[in-house]
Amino acid sequence: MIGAQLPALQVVIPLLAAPLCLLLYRPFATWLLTVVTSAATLVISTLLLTQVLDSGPIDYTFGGWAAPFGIAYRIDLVNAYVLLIVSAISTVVSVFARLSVAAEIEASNQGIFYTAWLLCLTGLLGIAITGDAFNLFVFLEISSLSSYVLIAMGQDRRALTASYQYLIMGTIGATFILIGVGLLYALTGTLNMADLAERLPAVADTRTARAGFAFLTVGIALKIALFPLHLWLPNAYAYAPSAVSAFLAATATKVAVYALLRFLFSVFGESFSLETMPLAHGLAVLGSVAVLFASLVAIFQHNIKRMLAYSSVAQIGYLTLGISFVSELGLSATILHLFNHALMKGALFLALGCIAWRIGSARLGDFQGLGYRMPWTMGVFLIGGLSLIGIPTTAGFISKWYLVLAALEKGWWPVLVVIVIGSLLAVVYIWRVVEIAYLGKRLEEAPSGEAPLSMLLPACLLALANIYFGIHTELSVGVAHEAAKALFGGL
Amino acid sequence: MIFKALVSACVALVILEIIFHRHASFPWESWPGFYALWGFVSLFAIVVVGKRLGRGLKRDEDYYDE
Amino acid sequence: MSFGGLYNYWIVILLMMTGFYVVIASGNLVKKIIGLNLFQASVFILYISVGKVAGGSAPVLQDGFEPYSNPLPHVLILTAIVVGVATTALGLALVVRIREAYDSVEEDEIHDQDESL
Amino acid sequence: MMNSLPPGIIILVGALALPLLPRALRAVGALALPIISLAHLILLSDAVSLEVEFAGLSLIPVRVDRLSLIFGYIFHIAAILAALYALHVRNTVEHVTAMFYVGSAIGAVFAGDLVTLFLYWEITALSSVFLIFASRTERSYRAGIRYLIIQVGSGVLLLSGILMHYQDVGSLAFGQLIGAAGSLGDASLGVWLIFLAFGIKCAFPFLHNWLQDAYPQATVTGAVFLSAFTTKLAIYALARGFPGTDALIGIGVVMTLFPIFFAVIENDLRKVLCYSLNNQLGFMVVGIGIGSQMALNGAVAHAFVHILYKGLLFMSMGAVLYRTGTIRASDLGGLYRSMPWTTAFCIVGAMSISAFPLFSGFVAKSLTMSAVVEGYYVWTFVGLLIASAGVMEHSGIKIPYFAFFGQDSGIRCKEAPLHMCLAMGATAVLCITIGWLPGPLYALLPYPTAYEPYADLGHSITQLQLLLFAALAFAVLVRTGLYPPEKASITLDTDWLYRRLAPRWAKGILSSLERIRQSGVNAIHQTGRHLMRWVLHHYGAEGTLARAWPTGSMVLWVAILLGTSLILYYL
Repeated sequence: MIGAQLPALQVVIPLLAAPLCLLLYRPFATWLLTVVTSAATLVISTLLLTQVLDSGPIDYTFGGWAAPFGIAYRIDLVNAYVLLIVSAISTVVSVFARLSVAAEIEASNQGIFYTAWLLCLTGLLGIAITGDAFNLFVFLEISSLSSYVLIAMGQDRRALTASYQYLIMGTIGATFILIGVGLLYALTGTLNMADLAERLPAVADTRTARAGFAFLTVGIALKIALFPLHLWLPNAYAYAPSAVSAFLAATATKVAVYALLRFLFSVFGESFSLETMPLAHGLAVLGSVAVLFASLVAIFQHNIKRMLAYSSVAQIGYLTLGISFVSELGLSATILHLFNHALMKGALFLALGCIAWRIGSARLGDFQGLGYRMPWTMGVFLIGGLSLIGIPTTAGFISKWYLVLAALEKGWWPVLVVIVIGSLLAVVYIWRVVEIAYLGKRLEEAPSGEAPLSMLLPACLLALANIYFGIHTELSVGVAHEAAKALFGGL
Repeated sequence: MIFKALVSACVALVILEIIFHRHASFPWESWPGFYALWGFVSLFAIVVVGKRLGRGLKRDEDYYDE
Repeated sequence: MSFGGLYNYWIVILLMMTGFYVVIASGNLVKKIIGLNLFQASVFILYISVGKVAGGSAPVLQDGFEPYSNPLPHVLILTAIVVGVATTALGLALVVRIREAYDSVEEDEIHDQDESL
Repeated sequence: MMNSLPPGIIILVGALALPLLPRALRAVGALALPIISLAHLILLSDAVSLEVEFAGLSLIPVRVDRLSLIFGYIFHIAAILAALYALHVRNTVEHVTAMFYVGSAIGAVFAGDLVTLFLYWEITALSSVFLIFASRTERSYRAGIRYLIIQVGSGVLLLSGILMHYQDVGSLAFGQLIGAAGSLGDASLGVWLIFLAFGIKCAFPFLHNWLQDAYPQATVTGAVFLSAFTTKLAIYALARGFPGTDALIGIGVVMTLFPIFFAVIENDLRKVLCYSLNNQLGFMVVGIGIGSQMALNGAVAHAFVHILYKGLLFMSMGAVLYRTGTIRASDLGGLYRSMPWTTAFCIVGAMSISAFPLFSGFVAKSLTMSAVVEGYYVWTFVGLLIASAGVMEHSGIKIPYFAFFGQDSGIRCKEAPLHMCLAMGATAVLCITIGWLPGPLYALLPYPTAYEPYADLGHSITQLQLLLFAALAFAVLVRTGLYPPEKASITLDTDWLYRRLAPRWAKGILSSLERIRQSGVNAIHQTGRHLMRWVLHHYGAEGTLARAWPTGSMVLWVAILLGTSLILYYL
């Protein structure tokens, strides 16, 4: 009975928990509620994924209104996968968040913080689960508005400007999506994605369809921070509270990439969006530039959070490169990287959170000898870094490997070179940290000692996951392959 | 003393070679004293050439540290 | 349909570009939000225009009232307006906080203050 | 169960567990690991191979055949000896990384596919650099970074080559990569890249300098480990992938020749050993290039014995460095009084490397030389003969002479510690035993051989002639004062290109680029200002767009991208 309602519960539980959170208000209670809610969504998403794996896509309609008229949720492998990523990361990071947030945010604001967290979770899960284009916009705005709040709670005053910039950019992006959806609606008279997919081919060759496509792609590109629309991202990640950086870096752009995949492959169909429209080459060029440019910029950052943020921009480049190959292999590389990148960035940002908790800084100069002062935390950072570089036996290697295979299959040598150079640049920027932390001078008077277990364990968990999924690839690769197949097959 | 021992060992070897012939694969190998001469001349040449080379390539120890 | 017959869409485009221009060109954080509002308003009008059927009535199911305007876009845009209001409120709240922190709402001044750090 | 464990994995996993031991026992643990692993290797049946499906590729992480086995044995022996030698070291990082290095090198020779090979290849590079860093000096740190860059670069080349090769032939198996004709000209780009990657690790001429740059900066014990594995792994890889490649003969001859000149003038005795290492690799490369069964046997046997005596030489020089704190020939001399045992062991190593009859070098080198003769490679033969005299010069005479004899430096120190003496003694015994009884070694070689190094007495005599007359020439040169005196100095090599020339050029290029950029920016600003003044003339404000407001410029990008995509989509 309840099993049939899982898709609705996935979104409704965090949505209802958010106002409850505001009512509870006390830091510990709200934190506990957030953890419990996240864990509940994790359980639901796991159940959904197994259900999809067992018996194929799930259709769920609200209020008994059949698909094209009411709001429908449709869960296939791709969304189930993304739902799992989002809920898992939220669970792990929210466990971590209690002490980190306690150290960074005033007690009176913590209730609001967790409320915003839950709303953001709602929005992200909603984007992933919905089968309705307009509904997607609404969830997008829910997640965006709450993430502006979350970012603005950072300690540095630059968090405010970062949040403001993100607000302007995010709103423009969302409005573009709104325009795109509106144009499609004007053309087809439906908002349901499956329905859109059916009706679009007949009218695809109109200017309205093309304009809608342009607005949608640019709007979503803004949300995924595709180069050169990434300018909001570094500051937002750098000045947000540690837990928020970890949460958003691991989930927000991933969900946006999911939305892109959904529109490109499911709604418009790959032959229109990537072959009729010259998007594949555009994505390849922008993705390559993103990889090179952002990795290069990352090397020169003094603030490690900012460095990781630029590295995220580079990683988004890899994701779009995977799409640009227009092949099943490339697409599975992208989907796989969604998962793996969430793991590595989660681990890295959590490690930074631990460090910030102990030494109150994310500046490279303060990392002197940190390898000895906080060995476990730096160990986590190192594993995350290795994964980011793509060292074999880490998760990062697996996705890079598939990306490389996809590039080879396509015979795009320059892209291959870009991927290799990107990895080398990653070696450089990770090395800078390792060098300072392990080979730098040991400051005797500097604070040392590990972060508390409640922060360290989630970080270690993600680090281990990086290694686990670097060796056991059945789950990540298997599902990614199937998901890519499903996307190529249309909805 | 050592030098004298070395010289006498060398002389002994040349004599021994006359008794125990080497199975020669290349014609020059059967020339008497070929290997002795070769060893002497090669090492001489190597040192001389090396010395010349050193004049061009030797630098102060902290050359790269400047 | 003639060029002029589509005047509502021209207005949409004009409003959109105005809003966009304000966001780009104005350094005042409040003005930027106003620009953003204009930009969003243009989209609201776009949706409403799409739903309107020339000569159509309100969507009441009764004999003699054919054709009727499509109500769905109007309903949708209500949601979007709510979102827009929320965005504006949040944006302005941020500007208030920024002014408290920097004592300015001019972007270049704020930028300079951060640079000089 | 035991059989399914890949060789090397015991050491790799064990290395991770080393820090769990009490500090005093970690060195012993590091010694125990290769011993246990060797026992496991001996128990492995002869031709095991393990195939797995990983990420859609069929991989062969373990392939045991005669070629890999002999390298497996010698790597284990070298690891045991080096670990014995390193028993005094209390730096855990050094033990762990050394064992990682050993384990991955062993894993690499048993890798049956290119991906596994690449994995281990990179781990050897990454772990070995810590043996250099462990010296904890500014110089060692910098040399380590250069070493790391080159080693990782070789890995990147290898990976690119593997991928292209996989694209070409659809198989990742690591077998013979070069065509039957042995011509590199016919090889694909992928094979070329793999060849180049191997070549860097094997210190081909002009790709060699990382060796002389980095090894002398390693710790006393680190250099012993380094001398054994990286380059011999490359020899193994070449023997596996490129037997009979014609180009290797020429490359090998050049490799045997050029280092001997550098070795003459080099002052750092461990660096002399590095040049000597380079020269010895040349002999092996020639053997691989000839590619006949006898030549390959020669190359492999040479690698086997070379690991022992080069290890012995590095150990003795390490002991000198450990006791005296210097390894400059100009500061040393007369140490035989203080370190008689080390002196004796060093001489055994020197006689082995110079290929004195009844020492291990002779029984291996004779195989290669016979193969050269068999194939009637006249010029190769001549080159190798010169090189043989060269080996005598730098390793046979120079190393022991300047360290232990020569002019008395006045240094009086203690004999090397007991465990070092034991390690050196055991190695020396092995060198002599193999020289006397080459049978067991020959039985291990990849191809059956009936070669008898001592069958032709004349051969031994002429070899002695060559060596002793060379010694005579040395004595004459020293007596007449013609021999160049050792001075505190360094010698420029190809590293000058990237340590001096490239930075200088880079600086020049960067500054001119900066100048161009500046003028470009100025020009753009100029025109931009003019344009804006013109466009926005009516507004009376100057250059609204030219002012780089963060949010504004972001939104501008959005507009640009939207416009571009609209235009593109409409086209």
